[in-house]
Amino acid sequence: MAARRTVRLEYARSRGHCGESGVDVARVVVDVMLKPEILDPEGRAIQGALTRLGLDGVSDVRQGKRFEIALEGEIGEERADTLNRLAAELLANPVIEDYQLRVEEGQ
Amino acid sequence: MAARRTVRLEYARSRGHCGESGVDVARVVVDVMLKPEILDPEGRAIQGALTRLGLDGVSDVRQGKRFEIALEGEIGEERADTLNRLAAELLANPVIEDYQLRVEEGQ
Amino acid sequence: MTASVGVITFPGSLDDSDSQRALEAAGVTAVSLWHGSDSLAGVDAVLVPGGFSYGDYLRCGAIARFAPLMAEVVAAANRGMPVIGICNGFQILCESHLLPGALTRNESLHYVCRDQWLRIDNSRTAWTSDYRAGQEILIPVKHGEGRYVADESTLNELESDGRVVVRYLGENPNGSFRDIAGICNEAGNVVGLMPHPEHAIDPLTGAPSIDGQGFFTSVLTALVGSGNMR
Amino acid sequence: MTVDTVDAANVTPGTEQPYAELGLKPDEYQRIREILDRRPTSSELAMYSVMWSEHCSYKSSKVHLRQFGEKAPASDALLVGIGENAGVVDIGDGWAVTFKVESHNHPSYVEPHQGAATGVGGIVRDIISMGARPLAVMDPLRFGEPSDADTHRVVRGVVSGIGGYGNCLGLPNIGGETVFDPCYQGNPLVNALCVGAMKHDDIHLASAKGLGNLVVLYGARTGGDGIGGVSVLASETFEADGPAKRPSVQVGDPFMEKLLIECTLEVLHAGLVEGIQDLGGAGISCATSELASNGDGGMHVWLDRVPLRDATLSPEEILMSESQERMCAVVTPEHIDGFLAICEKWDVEAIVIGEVTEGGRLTVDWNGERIVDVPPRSVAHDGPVYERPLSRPDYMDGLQSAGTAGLPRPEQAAEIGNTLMKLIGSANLADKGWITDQYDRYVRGNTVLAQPEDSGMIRIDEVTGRGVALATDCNGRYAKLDPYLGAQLAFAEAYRNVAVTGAVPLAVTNCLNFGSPEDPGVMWQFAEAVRGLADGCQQLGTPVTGGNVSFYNSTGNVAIHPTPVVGVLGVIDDVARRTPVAWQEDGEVIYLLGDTWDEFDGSEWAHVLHGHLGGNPPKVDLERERLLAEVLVAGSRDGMISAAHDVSDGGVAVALVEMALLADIGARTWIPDGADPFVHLFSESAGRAVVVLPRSEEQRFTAMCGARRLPAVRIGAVDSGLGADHGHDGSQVLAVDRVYGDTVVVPLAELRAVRSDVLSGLFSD
Ligand SMILES: Nc1ncnc2c1ncn2[C@@H]1O[C@H](COP(=O)(O)OP(=O)(O)O)[C@@H](O)[C@H]1O
Ligand SMILES: [Mg+2]
Repeated sequence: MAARRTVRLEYARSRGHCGESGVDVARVVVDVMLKPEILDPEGRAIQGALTRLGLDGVSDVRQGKRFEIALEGEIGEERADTLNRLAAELLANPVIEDYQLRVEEGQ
Repeated sequence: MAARRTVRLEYARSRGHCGESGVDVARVVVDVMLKPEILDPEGRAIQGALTRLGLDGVSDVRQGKRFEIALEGEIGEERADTLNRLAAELLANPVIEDYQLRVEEGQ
Repeated sequence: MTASVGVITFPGSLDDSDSQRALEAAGVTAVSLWHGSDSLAGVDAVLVPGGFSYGDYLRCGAIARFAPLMAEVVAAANRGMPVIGICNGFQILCESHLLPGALTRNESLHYVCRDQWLRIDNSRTAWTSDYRAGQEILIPVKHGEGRYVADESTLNELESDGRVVVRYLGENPNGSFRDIAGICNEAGNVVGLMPHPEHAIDPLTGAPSIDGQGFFTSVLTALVGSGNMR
Repeated sequence: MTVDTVDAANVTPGTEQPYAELGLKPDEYQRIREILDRRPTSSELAMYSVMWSEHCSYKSSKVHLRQFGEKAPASDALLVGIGENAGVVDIGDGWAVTFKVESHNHPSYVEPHQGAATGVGGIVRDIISMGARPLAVMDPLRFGEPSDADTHRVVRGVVSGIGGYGNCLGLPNIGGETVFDPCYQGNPLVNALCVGAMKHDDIHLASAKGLGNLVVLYGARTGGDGIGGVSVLASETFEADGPAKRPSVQVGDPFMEKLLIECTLEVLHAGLVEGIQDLGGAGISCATSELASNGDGGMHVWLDRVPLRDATLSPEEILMSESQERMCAVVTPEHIDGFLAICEKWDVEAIVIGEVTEGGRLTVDWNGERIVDVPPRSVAHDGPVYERPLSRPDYMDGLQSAGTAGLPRPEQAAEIGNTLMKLIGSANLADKGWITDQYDRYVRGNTVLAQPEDSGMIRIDEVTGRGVALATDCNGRYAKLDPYLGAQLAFAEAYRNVAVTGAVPLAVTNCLNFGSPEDPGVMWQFAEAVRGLADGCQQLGTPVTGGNVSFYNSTGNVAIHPTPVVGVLGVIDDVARRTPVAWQEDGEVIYLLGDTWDEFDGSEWAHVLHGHLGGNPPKVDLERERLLAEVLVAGSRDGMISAAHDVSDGGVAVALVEMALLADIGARTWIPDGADPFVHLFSESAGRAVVVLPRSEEQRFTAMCGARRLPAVRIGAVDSGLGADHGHDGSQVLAVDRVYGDTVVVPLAELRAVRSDVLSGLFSD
C-alpha cells in the first residue's frame, strides 16, 4: 500500500459551510493511521477474517481512527493552526502514527 | 453534525489503479462511525480535551474507525458484492454503526 | 442423572477452564468444544466463555461470531437449547444476533475489574431459575467494553417482556443503558451477561462470595427437569 | 540489494565499518576482527553489536553479578539457576515454579503504552521458554512527580499497556508497586514480573543439540521494529530534547502472544521439542547464537526464509530486528510435521529456518551467499567484560550527615492526625485502586491474594492447595542513602511481605535499575547494591535465581535513585491457610511484632512532610527478619493468626489504616508504654509486622513469641462499636489512645475519602 504521509490543514482550504441552523458549521475530518512500518495487529487479524469469509486478493489491511469534529463559525488561520497542533499532540501520536486533516464539504 | 448514512460500494466506480508492481492494486477505504444516536464516550472525552487545549467552537466530536484494504487485481462485481456484505457483517455492526465504502484513487 | 454443557474455546478465550471448573463444581459435566469444529458433540447446553477472542480486534466478538461452531450454536439455540454467554461470550451472542443490542466501550474508557453487586430481575430463564427474583448477588465484572446499548424500542421491549435478567446495583461500572448487566432472548433459553459468575463460586479465589453458583446449578435443574437430555 | 558476504570480507579487509554508530568501542571491534581473523561482514557486525551491547552482554555488571552464584546458599529447591531464561525452583508435589522480573524502562518513556505492553510480552515469553505455563504477572512501577503533565502521559500509557496486554493474555495481575519521585521524571521504571509453573519433567532449556535437527521460527512475522533498539535504546542515555534518536517503536500483539503460549505448551507436552528459546532483545541474532552455543555448537540458518512483514528489510536488519511475539524451537526431523500441524491449528506461522550442524560454527546464508560464519560462543557468551571504575561519590558524606533529627515533629494529637492524613493522601501511600482496577486479577480462577494484599498468592495445585506467594519491593530513597543497606532493606521487605501471608520465602529474583555504568559513582552504587543483596540472600538461605540489569536510567548526567527491585517467591502448602491483611471481627487483638526505633531518615514522613532526603536508612537485622518470618508462618500454620500486615512506608499508623479500611471495621489502638507517640506511629524500622489474633489464641501466640525472643506488644483491639463513644454514631472509626494525653479518632469513611481518589484525580483524563 502506498506510503502515507501526514497532511496538515492549509488555511486557504479550511472554510466551513453553512449548516441548517444558519450558523457556519465546518466538519473537520482527521484520519489517523499507524505509520506503514509499525505493526498493526488488528489489521492483520481483520485481513485473516476477510480472507476466510470469502474476499480474495486482500494483500494488506490497516485499521486506523477517524475523528469528525464539528466546528462552529469560520475556521480562521488561528484555529487552523490550533487544529494542526492538536492533531499532532492529542489526536495522533506522531511517534507511531501519521494523520491527515481536511475540511469535509457538503452534507 | 449532518446525519451520516451507510454508503455501499457501487460496482461501476470501484476500479483499482495500477500499483508500482504492475499489478492492479486498489485501496478500498471503509469508514465506520457510531450512529448519531449512540453515545460516543471517546468522542466526548476528546471534545472536552480539544476545548481545554484551546480550540474554540467545537460543537461535537465523534470517533470512528477507518479501514484501508489493499486489494490485488480488479474489483469485479462479485468482489464489490463481497465487500459490501463484509462491511455490513464484519467491519461494522449495523446495530450501532454506519459505514461508508469507497475506492481511493491515486497515491 | 447429569447434564453436559459444552464450553467453547476460541483463539483468545481465557475463562474457558474457569467456566468448566464452575460447571463441574455444580455437578454438570463440562465438555470442551473447539471453535473450528462443526459439531456440538451432543452436549445439552452451551457456554460461551469470557476472554479476548481474536484479541477483541475490530469489535469484541465480531470475528469469533463467524467460527464454524457458532453456526451450530445459533441453530441449536433457535431450537431451544440453553446457551449462555459470559462477558466476551455475551458480546459474541450479540454479534451473532442471538441477543439484541450491542456492547460498547465503557463510559469511563477504562477496563474495570471489581466486585459488583447485581440484582436478578428474571429468575425464570434456564440459567437463573435457582435464584429468587430480586435477589442481590456479588459477582466480579472485568471488561473494557461492557456498556450495553440498544435503541429505545428494543430497550422498552426488553423491559416489558421481563428480559432484563440481571442489573447493576450501586455504581454502574460501564454506563450500560438502564443498568443492564444481562439479558435473555424471547424464549429465555439464551442468556448473556457481562459479570463473571464463574469467578464467584469459591470465596478462596475470585469474589468473596459463592453467589455465582446459581447460574450453573440452574442449568442443571433446567436440563434434568425438562428431560431435555440425551 | 547488494549484501556483504564472507567472501567479500576476505578480499576487502580495509573496508571502513560503522562500528561506532552501532555502539561498539574500537577495542571491541578489534576483538571481533581477531576472533574472525578478518573484518566482520556487515551482518556479523550487526550480530556482535547487539549481542555485545550492555543490555544483552551484561558487560558492566557481570563481574558483580557473579556474587549471586558464588554466595548462593545451598538450596535443594533450586532446579535451574542463573543463566537460563529464568530460574526454576522446586515447590514440592512434583511442581516446579519459574519466575523472573525484567525492565522495559526506556521504551516505556518513548511510547508508554506499547513500551509497557511489550515489557509484559517479553517476560511472559521468558517463562514459556522454560516449558512453564505463565500463571500471573506483577508490575513494579516508578514514575516522576505526580502533578507533572508528562507523568500524566506516562502513567496513563503504562497502566493501559500493562493492563491491555496482560488482560488479553489471561494472566491475573497479582501485585506490583507504584512509586512517585521526581528522580524518575525522565526515566520512569517499568519492571514486569511473570511467574509460571510446570511439572518437573517439563522443564526445557535453550539449547540446540542433535546433528540434523531443525530450527523452527514461529509466531509473528519479522518487521523493522526495534532495529538497533537493543544497542541504541538500552545503551545510550536519552537526551531530553532530541526525538532524533527515537528508534521505531515496537507494537505488541497480545493476541498473537496468547496463541504462542497455547501453541508452545501444546508442542512441549506432545514431546515434539528438543530446545526452545524466545526472541527478545537482539532477536534472531540472540536466539540462534545462544541455542547453538548452549548445544552442540553448530548451526546453519537460511535467513531468506524468515517471513517478513516488510519485504525491504536487509539481512542485517532481519538479524537485529526485535519484532515481538516470536519464538524459536529445535525439532527433530521426525517431529517436524507434528510441530507444524500444531502451529497451524493455532494459526501460528512457522517455518524451518535452519538446522543443527557439526563443526562449531554458526553460519547464515542469504539467497545462497554466506553472510555470517562465526563461532556462536563468541557472539553469545564471550562478549567483553568490564571492570568499570567505581568510587563512592563525594556527596555521600554530606548526604548521610544531613539526617532528619532537626526536622520539626508533631507534638500534639491534632498534629498527629494531620500528619496521618497528609501521609495517606500522598500519591505514594494513596489507594492504588485506580491502577489495579484496570487489571484482571481473577482470570484462571487461582488467585488467592492480589493487590492490595502484601503479596500476590496463587494456587498451583488445585487438589492439594499448594501455592506460591510473591512480593516485589524497593525503597529507592534508602538505596540512595546507602545502596548496600538499601538493597538489603528491599530484600527484607519483600521477604517479610511473603512471610506475612503465611508462605515460606524460597527464592529471589531482581531487577537492578541504575544510572550510567560509565559514571564511577553509579557503578559504586551498583556494586554495593549487588553485594548487599548477595550477602542478604546468603544469610537468609534464599538463592537469587535470575534477574535483569537496566543501566543508563539518567537524564543528562543526573541518575535516578539506585533502584534494586527485589522479588521474593515463597511457598505455602495449602493456600486455604493464607493470612490476609484485613482483620476479621470484633474482639480480635492487635499486636506489633519487632522493635521500633527512632528511624525517620529516608522515610515517607520526611519525603511528604518535609521534602527531605538525608541520613542513614533504618537498621537491617536479617536474623530478626528470619525470626519474624518463622513466627508468621508458624502462626498461620497453627491457625493462630487471623490477619497480618507488614510495617513499612508510613509506619504502624499507615499499616493500621490499611487493615481497617480493607476490613471496613474499626479498632481501638494505643501507644504502648514508654513509647513516643510519633515514633510509634510513623517510624519505618524494619523487621516488624502487625498481627491480629482471636482472643482465644492470644496466650499461645505470645508464649511462642516469648520463647523465640521476638518482641510482641499489644497495641489494640478490633472494635466495631467505637463510633458512638466518639460522637460518630453508626460509623466505624479508628482510634489511637494515649497520643500526648489525647485520643485521635478518625472515621474510616474519612480515611477512605482521603486516599481513594488521589490517583484518579491526578490521572483520569
Ligand atoms: N502497579 C501495581 N500493580 C499491581 N499492584 C500494585 C501496583 N502498585 C501497588 N500495587 C499493590 O498495592 C498494594 C500496596 O502497595 P504498596 O503500598 O507498595 O505495598 P507494600 O508497601 O506493602 O509493599 C500491594 O498489594 C501492591 O501489590
Ligand atoms: Mg506490604
